[in-house]
Amino acid sequence: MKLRANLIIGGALFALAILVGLLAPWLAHTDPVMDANLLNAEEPPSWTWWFGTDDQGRDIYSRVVYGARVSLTVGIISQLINSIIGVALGLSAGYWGGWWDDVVNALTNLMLAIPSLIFALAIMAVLGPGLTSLLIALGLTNWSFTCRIARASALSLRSQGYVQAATVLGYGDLRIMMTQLLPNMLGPIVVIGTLGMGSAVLSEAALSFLGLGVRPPFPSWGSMLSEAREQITTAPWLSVFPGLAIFLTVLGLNLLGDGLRDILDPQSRSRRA
Amino acid sequence: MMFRMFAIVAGLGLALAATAEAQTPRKGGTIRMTAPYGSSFTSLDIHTTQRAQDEIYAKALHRSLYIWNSAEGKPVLELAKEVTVSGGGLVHTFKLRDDAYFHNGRKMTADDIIWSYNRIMDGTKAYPGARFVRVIEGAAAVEKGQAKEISGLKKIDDFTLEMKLTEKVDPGFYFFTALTSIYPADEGAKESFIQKPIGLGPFKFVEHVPGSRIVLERWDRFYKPGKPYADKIIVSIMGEAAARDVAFRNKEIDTSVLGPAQYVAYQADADLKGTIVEVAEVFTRYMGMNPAFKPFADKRVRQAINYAIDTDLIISKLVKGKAYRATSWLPLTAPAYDKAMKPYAYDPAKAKQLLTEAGYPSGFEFEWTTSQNESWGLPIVSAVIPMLDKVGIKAKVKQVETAVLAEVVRSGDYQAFIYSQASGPDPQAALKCFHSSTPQPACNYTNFKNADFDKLVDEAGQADDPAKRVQLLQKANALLYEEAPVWFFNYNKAVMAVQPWLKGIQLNATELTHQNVEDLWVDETSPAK
Amino acid sequence: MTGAPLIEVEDLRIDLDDGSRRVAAAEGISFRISRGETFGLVGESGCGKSITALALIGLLRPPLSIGGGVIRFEGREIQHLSAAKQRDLRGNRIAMIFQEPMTALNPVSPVGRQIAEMFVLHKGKSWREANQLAVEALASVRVPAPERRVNDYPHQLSGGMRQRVMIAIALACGPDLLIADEPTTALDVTVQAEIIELMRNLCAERGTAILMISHDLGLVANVCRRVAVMYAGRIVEERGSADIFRTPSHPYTQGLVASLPRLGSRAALGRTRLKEIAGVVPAITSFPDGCRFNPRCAHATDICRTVVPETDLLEAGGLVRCHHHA
Amino acid sequence: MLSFLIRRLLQTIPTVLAVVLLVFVLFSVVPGSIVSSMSDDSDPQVELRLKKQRGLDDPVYVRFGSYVAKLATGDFGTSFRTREPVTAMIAKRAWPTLQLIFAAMAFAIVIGVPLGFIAALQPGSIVDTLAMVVAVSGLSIAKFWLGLVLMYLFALKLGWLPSFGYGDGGLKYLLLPAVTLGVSPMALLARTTRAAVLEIMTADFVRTARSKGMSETRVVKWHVMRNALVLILTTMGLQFGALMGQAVVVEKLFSWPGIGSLLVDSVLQRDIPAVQGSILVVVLAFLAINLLIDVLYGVIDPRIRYA
Repeated sequence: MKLRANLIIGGALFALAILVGLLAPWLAHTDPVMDANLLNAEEPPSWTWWFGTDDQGRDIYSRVVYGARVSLTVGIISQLINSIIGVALGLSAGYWGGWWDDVVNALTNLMLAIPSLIFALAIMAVLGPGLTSLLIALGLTNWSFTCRIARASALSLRSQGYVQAATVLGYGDLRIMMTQLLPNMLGPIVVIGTLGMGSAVLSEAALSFLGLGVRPPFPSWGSMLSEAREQITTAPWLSVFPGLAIFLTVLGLNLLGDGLRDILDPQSRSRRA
Repeated sequence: MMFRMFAIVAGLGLALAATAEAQTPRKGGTIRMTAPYGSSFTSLDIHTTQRAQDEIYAKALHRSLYIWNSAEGKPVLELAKEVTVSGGGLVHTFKLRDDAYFHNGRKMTADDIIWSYNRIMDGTKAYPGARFVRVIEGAAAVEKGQAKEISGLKKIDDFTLEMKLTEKVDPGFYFFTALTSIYPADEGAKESFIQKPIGLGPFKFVEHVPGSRIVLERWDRFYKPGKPYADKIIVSIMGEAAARDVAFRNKEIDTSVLGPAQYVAYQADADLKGTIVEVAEVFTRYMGMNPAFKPFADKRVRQAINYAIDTDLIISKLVKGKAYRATSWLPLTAPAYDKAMKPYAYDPAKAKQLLTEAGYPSGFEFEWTTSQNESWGLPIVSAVIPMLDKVGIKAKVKQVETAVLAEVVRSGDYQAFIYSQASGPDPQAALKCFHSSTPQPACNYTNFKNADFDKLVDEAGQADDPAKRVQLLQKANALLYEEAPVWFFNYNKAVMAVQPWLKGIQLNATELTHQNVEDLWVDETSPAK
Repeated sequence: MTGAPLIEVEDLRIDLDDGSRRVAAAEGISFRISRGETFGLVGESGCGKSITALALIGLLRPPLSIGGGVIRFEGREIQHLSAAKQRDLRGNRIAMIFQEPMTALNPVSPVGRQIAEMFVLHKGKSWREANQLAVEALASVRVPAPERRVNDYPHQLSGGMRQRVMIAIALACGPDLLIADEPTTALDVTVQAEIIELMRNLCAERGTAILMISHDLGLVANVCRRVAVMYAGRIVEERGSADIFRTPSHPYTQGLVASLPRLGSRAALGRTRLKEIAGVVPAITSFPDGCRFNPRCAHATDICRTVVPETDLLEAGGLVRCHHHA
Repeated sequence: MLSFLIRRLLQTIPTVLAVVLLVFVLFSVVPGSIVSSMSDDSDPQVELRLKKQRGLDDPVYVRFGSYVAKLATGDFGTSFRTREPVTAMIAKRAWPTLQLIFAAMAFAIVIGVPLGFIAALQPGSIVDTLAMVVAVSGLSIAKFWLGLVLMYLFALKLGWLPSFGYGDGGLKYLLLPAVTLGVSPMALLARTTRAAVLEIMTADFVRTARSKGMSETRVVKWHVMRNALVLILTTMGLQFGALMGQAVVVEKLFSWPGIGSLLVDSVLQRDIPAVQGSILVVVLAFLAINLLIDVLYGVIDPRIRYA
């Protein structure tokens, strides 16, 4: 019963974040970038400025609303890249086996050996800050789990009757992988993907803190939080709202991931790290 | 030379200095300073690093031939008692101190200075101090490997040194930073030196926890009688401003450099207001424009940009008043600063008109390279963008790291950039950066070329009369204003918070964190043992 | 059957709570076992025999719980005893052997220690003494080189050895009742007989009663003096084991007996196939009304589909729950 | 056992080599001249000489070869920035980072494992729900933000702990950074422990233990814990990697003199030898810890044999 609460609360939080991102132009009061008016700098929250204003006089509410776009783009796209890489490598490795499997295994071990945040940091250092770099950095560094799961299920599914039947029927490898194997491993992969999105949003914040985040002027929650950290004692609203946005979204994704796991992948509850 | 009071002192700073004067310095105690520029010291070999961060500890550990005197606003002799100039202003003969002891107990002689300068000119090592020592005749030959020793340095006796320069400059401006610190000739060559450096400064090295702190203790044989006062100095590395803020409020550190946001917060806080110390530093913040980018080749466009930006508003609101409005290149503290000059007014209509005259009635788009720096980087750019937008100019941000920005600026690989550049303490050297003979990578970052300007600067360099020189430099500075190779943004106002028990803080316009620590002392209210 | 029975179960009902409703997974369970007696409980998997055993030893876990009835041990009701009192009985007076000796033993603990725990728990021994006793206990279940074997982990032992360890654990404190739930199902046929023999001998020596639970009527009848047959949560017949073979009374029992290969009767049966009972065991949530065997029963009539049959006393001794029993 | 260790060590060699290659290639394409990070000086002759001296003009494969050859002798090269041997720089940073990571892990274990146990023993109860809310929240919070709040609370408002730095290496300096760093592994451990215990509680041998007349506490102590440890250990092993990544953020925030802050500094200042060295050391440490955990598996679970 509790499991369903996970799913509902998590799904609601995530859906809310998505909705806010999609409807940003209608929800926001002002343009998050161009409407800087230094005359209104650092107003505390009020009826006019729901979340207050920042040191450039920009409406924090509007920036948080628009920030959903950037932060969710980072979370969703980078995790999508991870999932695609992980599934493509894991599925093909498990299905074909042989030297390709060895190569994928070596790659996976390599990825597991380098802490992903450090890897992302290195990539960001090379590419320079910015949204594209961030998507690449976070999208290339967190696929090993997906890959392992995909490989394991491909291995076990390969020997199943219906897959062999498909082989006998003369289906191509690609078709078998896409139609027979992929649908059967989607559950755990969606779960990992959901949780991965949450950690990508957090990684974005961490990289922003290290000075390697999204390129302004477009706001991301991570960069807003990072910029506001100096004023935590004097203008706390600067950091409270983006901080809350990150917290609630990632919380939602984590709860959603847990809930999905209970539904889609009940037997692996304890196996995940 | 004509001097002007260097430090533009806030009333509070003066008051603090005044009380310090009135009390008798207490002996003993621990001074806890912070190194705010990054999360480590670069090196214990101060010759290898030019970061302001490293000079903070070097001020305690090392000494150079000259030292910056904040009260007088110029470098003064430190390791020499007197200097005589001859040979048409090129030959300087120093009478050295005979009471300066290295921390291993050995007395300093002229050999140590010669050895140190020769070391700095080792071309295989590319020590950053080479650009200062290069002013001595024969130094460049050593750097290129054509000579073993600098021919322009001559030891007359143990305590007399003759130095022949290549041009007529004041050597004080060249030999006062820690980059030209004097090492003990014998010890400095050893491998162990970098682990346990030895210097001539008022404090000797105790330990360095990389990334954390340097601890130094009083050197009893320091040459200034009765000094230093404190028993110990701890320089903690604290790059994170938020953490520094908490630590300062928590009384864990004695000094903290304040950014704009904290500057405002501290001013608003009755308990902290009294801790603020501020000074105009010799740094000019500006947006450099690349003349190779077509719109910026036109003077009117560059002027239009200066008109289009409400610089005062940015300084008061965004920089929180933690800066002085720039009129032209030379900072307020420069002897050649012309008080009569007025900065560009905020006049979007005029900007629009100039743009139309220049052939850009509907504006244009350019790429603006910036770092994340809060005082002269991204936040400023973000505030300027909407202002430029109002006159039709679209700026696209390209954010890079500070190190990359430095590279970009030197290579000229930009359309526009925002930067902070030293514009002192030597006004002559500062303006020389815009001389057409100065290559872009050296410091002529906007690749400025103007024959009239060259002439003014050259004449100033030849002038023997200080007043005449100032006048010429003022003219050159005014010409820069008119040509507007950059958007003149501001001169930095360095702000430091200093705990009430730490006395003797000097208002150093070259870098506020660089304190002659032998003059600092803590009273008994300090919580540190 | 002299004196008070060792354990007496009366009208026991075991509920299954599936979140929205409670259903009886077993009901109307009554039987008695005397001291030293061997009693068998037989039925297909899912008929409720294992949960009956768990109820006796007090190990029902949610969603299962005792829904009614009485369990008396030495005349004392034990179904409502406090957890601590139940623990005193468990292991000490009532012991249990489980089906799968591989998973029933802790894989990361030496077998000696798992035996020794019994002495520490119930006899107040120190670990040192308990380990000594564990060696003896292993020896008593005929494990060779017990001094060495005590340090072995379960995965280092064969299936038969592991079940010997289970027996050693169960009998460690000399319990009055040993519940053996399918003790040999997971073992090779050759080992099965050895284990059963060992168990029976040891219990006989100690005067320990056995409640033997199995789906294998032949095995149970061979070991036990009396046998109860369960079907879909109810006991349908309870007889002396010789009687049940000779004159099975309930149609289900008849089916079970008929499906057994009988020693000495091969000649008579020739090579005809063993009979099987048609149909499947119903699920707990969809037990049919009336006699639960009625959908599979060849003799079923209308009354069987509506009225739950009472338990009748048979003239030849024994009980049966059937409207049409012979 | 020894042969297992040797075999495992040999197995890590390809991974290490791949990391070396990756890090090397990654930073061969880094923008900005290498020499410029050493000096503001623009004398082209000096620059040329420096490049030559450091072999930066050689073809990439030659540089890679000599880099690997030097690595084999434990020489990570010389820092562009400090001109110190990178090996020495890292050596000085290793102990604080180890302290921080192990303290964070200790915090995670001391809080997370019991929390997971308590939750699992009363599944569905308020305690369970609360514990899991704490755990999910711990996973959802931005670390530097949490660190700031802790710093603000415990150093400034309550004055219990120093807010920054390594000080004299005393425990009180370690607490705040370690807790900040330890929160996510704590949350993960709580969840893993709960799931592991829940699963083990349904195992047959637990029923056997109960049938022996053991109290629930004893069942957990004697039979569940050790089995759960295997699963907990797996989580821990994987968490060390994430911890080292997060340490970068925490060290920077708390001015902690570890490898993480060295790495960030070096990245920001384009000190490529130091970046390469730090990443390699982190990877080596991670591999070593996982090797250690593999050995521990054998200690805890006798079924795992090092054949």
